[in-house]
Amino acid sequence: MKIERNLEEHSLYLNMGPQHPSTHGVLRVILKLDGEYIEEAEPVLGYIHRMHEKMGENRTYAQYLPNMGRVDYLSALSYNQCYVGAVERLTGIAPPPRAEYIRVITTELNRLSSHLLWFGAYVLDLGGFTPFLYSFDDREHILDLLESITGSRLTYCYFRFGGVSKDITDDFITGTRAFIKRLRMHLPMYETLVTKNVIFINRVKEVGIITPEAARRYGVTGPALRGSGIKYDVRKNEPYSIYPEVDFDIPVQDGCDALSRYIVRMLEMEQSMRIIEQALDKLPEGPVMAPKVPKKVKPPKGDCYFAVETARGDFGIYIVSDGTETAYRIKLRTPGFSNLSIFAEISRGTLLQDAISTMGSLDLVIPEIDR
Amino acid sequence: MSYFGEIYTGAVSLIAGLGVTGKALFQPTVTVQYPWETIDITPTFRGHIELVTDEETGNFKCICCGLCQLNCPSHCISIKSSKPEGAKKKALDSYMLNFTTCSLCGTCVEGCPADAIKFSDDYNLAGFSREEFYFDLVKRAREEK
Amino acid sequence: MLLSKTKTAIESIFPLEIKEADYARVGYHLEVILDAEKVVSLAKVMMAQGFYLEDVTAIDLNPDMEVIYHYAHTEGCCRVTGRAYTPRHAPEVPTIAGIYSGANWHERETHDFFGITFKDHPYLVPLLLPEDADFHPLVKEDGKVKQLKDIKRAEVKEQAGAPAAGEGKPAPAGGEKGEKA
Amino acid sequence: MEQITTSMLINELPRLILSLVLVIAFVALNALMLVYMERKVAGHMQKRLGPMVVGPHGLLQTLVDGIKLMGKQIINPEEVDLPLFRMAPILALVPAIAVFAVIPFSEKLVARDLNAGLLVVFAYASLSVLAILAAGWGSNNKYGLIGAVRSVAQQVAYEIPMLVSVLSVVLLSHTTQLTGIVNAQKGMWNIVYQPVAFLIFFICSVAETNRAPFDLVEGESELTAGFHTEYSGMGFGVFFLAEYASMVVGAAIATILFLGGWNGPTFGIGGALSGIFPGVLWFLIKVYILIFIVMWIRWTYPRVRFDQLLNFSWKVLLPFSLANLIITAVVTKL
Repeated sequence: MKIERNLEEHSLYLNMGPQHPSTHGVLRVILKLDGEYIEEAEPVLGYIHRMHEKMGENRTYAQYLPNMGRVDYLSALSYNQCYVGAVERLTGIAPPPRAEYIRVITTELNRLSSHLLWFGAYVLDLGGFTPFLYSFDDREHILDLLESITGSRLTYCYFRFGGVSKDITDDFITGTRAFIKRLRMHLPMYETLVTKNVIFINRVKEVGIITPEAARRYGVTGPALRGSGIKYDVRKNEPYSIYPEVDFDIPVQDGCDALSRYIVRMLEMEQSMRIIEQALDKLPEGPVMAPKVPKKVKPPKGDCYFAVETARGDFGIYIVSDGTETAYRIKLRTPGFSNLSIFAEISRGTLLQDAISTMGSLDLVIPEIDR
Repeated sequence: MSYFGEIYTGAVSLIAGLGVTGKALFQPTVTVQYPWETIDITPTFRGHIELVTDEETGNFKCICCGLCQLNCPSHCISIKSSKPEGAKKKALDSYMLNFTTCSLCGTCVEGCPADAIKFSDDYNLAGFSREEFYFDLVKRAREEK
Repeated sequence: MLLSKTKTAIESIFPLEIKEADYARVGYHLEVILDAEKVVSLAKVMMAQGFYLEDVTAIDLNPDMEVIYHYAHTEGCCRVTGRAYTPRHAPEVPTIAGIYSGANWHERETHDFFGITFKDHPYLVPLLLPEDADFHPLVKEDGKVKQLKDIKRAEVKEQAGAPAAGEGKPAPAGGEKGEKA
Repeated sequence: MEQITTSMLINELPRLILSLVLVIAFVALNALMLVYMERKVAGHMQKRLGPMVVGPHGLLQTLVDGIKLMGKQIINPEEVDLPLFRMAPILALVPAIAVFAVIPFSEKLVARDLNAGLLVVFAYASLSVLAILAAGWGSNNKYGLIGAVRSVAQQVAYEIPMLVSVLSVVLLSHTTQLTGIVNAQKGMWNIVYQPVAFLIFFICSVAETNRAPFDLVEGESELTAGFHTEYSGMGFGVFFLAEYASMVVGAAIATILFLGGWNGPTFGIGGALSGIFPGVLWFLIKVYILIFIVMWIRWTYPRVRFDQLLNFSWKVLLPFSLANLIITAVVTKL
């Protein structure tokens, strides 16, 4: 793991980050290069570490909710969902069905926005500037939609124990349907511009190979795992919320390379749109908050684990309650942490430019890794 | 694939890509020239908080219960109130919001039993020093009047 | 099926330590409570059964810290939680980084937060904290640290009351319809 | 060879100075315009507007940017090789300007009509790699160094197919004098006879000017800014100027070699159009269309990988250009 510096060798030590265009935030990677080939890579974390787990021990359950939007700012609603799910499991509060539907609709919209941003940023990493702005143009519509419901554009704090804070409006529903129509029209354009582009394919094909065996050793999840041919998605394997009631597929590619991970995410966008459409069709009437939610949530003693599928993989929260208003211990199992830990192994022996496309294909969000 | 086939498909994909951007060149732009043009803020926008005044009496609706202060995860609200002699209710002396640590979560507004605070739609916030973001909401509300 | 297969596999090595948990309430199926030395053999069993490591973490308790290993499977729904105890004043657990490469970082993180030494860890230096950090943020202050019984569900009563007592309660995870399936 | 005499020098001096001033003015003006054009093209391709604030439609934006760059402090980082570090930007700009000495804008508008003009162009063009190497090595920066080393390999790889493709044009027109080559295209432009050579030349000239998708020398996503990472203020500005100047050179040479230079379209229905504009304007129109295509390409594609860049040159461009040369040679001899 550690790079030992040996001045006798003819190796070049390159410090990539913490301020670097392709490390998406403040990740630092120490690279040992032989020419442009990477001999060793050592990611150095912690530049944006905020000790979210300690905050969980000092805040009441309700006060900790806003933190969830900040752990992974790109799929904040998945984190909201995981946290309220864990507390609900611990306390036994049951949200009404309409609230569950709204949760899934908004979370999937959030997943779409996360994947769109990743798509743009990934092509930007590979040097293509224009697709970035096209995907941002589309993403902006999702942000507008979610803003009209949640009141914020990025760090949503929308779910509550036992429901959601606000009912969705008819404008939101028509807006969402219109957006899905629009995105369906735009996805083929992305395909022409990027997916089929020969330069792009050459940059990502057979780059950053994650074998299924290595993926399991490192605990890689999410699209990165599904790009290695393993059909694992918490939404299917361990269904929560209303996912069993909607019909969707888990896209899997078995190339194990960056291209497979790319294609998995592009296909997932279509599946997210399917989920949203079905949920909108089936959306039941009724309240959006459970009737008897105590003002002060005070779960009984005990522990519980709750996992959801975020845009980047399997996110789990482990809460240990001592029967008071604050949790005794909150552990956040973030997908990016495990996904990044494999980077040192898969980038060994590749070119510097391959390391960039490998890192981009893992879809890293540094605040979520550093927590 | 054969050598020539690869070159051919590659060239076709490149030309198709040029087609996409070339088409975009003649499509309308989506830029909003910000300081001169603005877009409407959604009614649900969560800006910093403001005090609500009762339309009938013209007083603040705040009952000085201190729940917002208690609920705030970042401890950015501090209220001072006093009970003037003879009055039935407590009166608000100052309502300080330390906007530098506020995360705009809205816990205060949700927890308010008297609906006495609301979100403003002010998104043009800029200042030269930290102190400019220690808002005295009582003063702000009076100035607005 | 996956569950029973896993259970048999773990039982063959840890017949006394394994316990079945109520998934709908706690979110995992099996719980294995071990001596600190045995975490490696549990990791070996889990690796052989095709599990992946979710995370390694700990809880600060008096007198023994609890080290927790979460395992999950990719081919179905089966979560296993391993628990090991190590004295609070000198916490030490063998590393499983040799079996699960991903544990390397998780153990470094746990070392950062709790000061737990992972024996034979290849590179146990701060990961998330600064390199010269000499504090462990998640170690509780003396007055705040609790004992194991303070955070455990009151299970004795429930077991005495048989399943009827459990069902009589307002369905704990009623909202999570999927989990019943 | 004529004997150079003092009287000749005195006669030539005003002309030389005039040419120099005009060329430098042209290069500077072009850079201002092209940067503006680049930003507008990029903006509209990305559904944006580009610069809009300074001047009508942001016309004066690049001028203001230039003034800003000049006002910036020039920083010499510690432990740079100072002579090399400071010389590199000038070394990049000078050859790009010097090339204009032989480029004919029209039949008469040429500073020096050498009979080996084509050779001079390539001699100067290959100097640019030296500047990049000096900048990368001199700035004592690892990103810069990697960028510089990439640049050398890239230039070597792309110069050969470029020269080979140009040779087939020389075979057609029997001269290396640039005006001669243009005059040989009076009837029909070379692009019609040599489409493959044109394509190869065009790709190579994009690669030679280090423009995307071949901008590995600066490749900002892995090398932050490559060879000019450490440059500030006008040091960076001069590199920028040189890049746009060599872009014009590349387009101008392509126009001269393949698109009939200052000749209007004399074939087909285009024949009627030929007289509308003077030769200079025809020349500039063609140059700017080519530059627009270069920009269009830049804002469409991702960056190629380094080994693939070299493979593309050695395995595709070189064989094709050689085959093209042989076929041309055989056909012209028939």
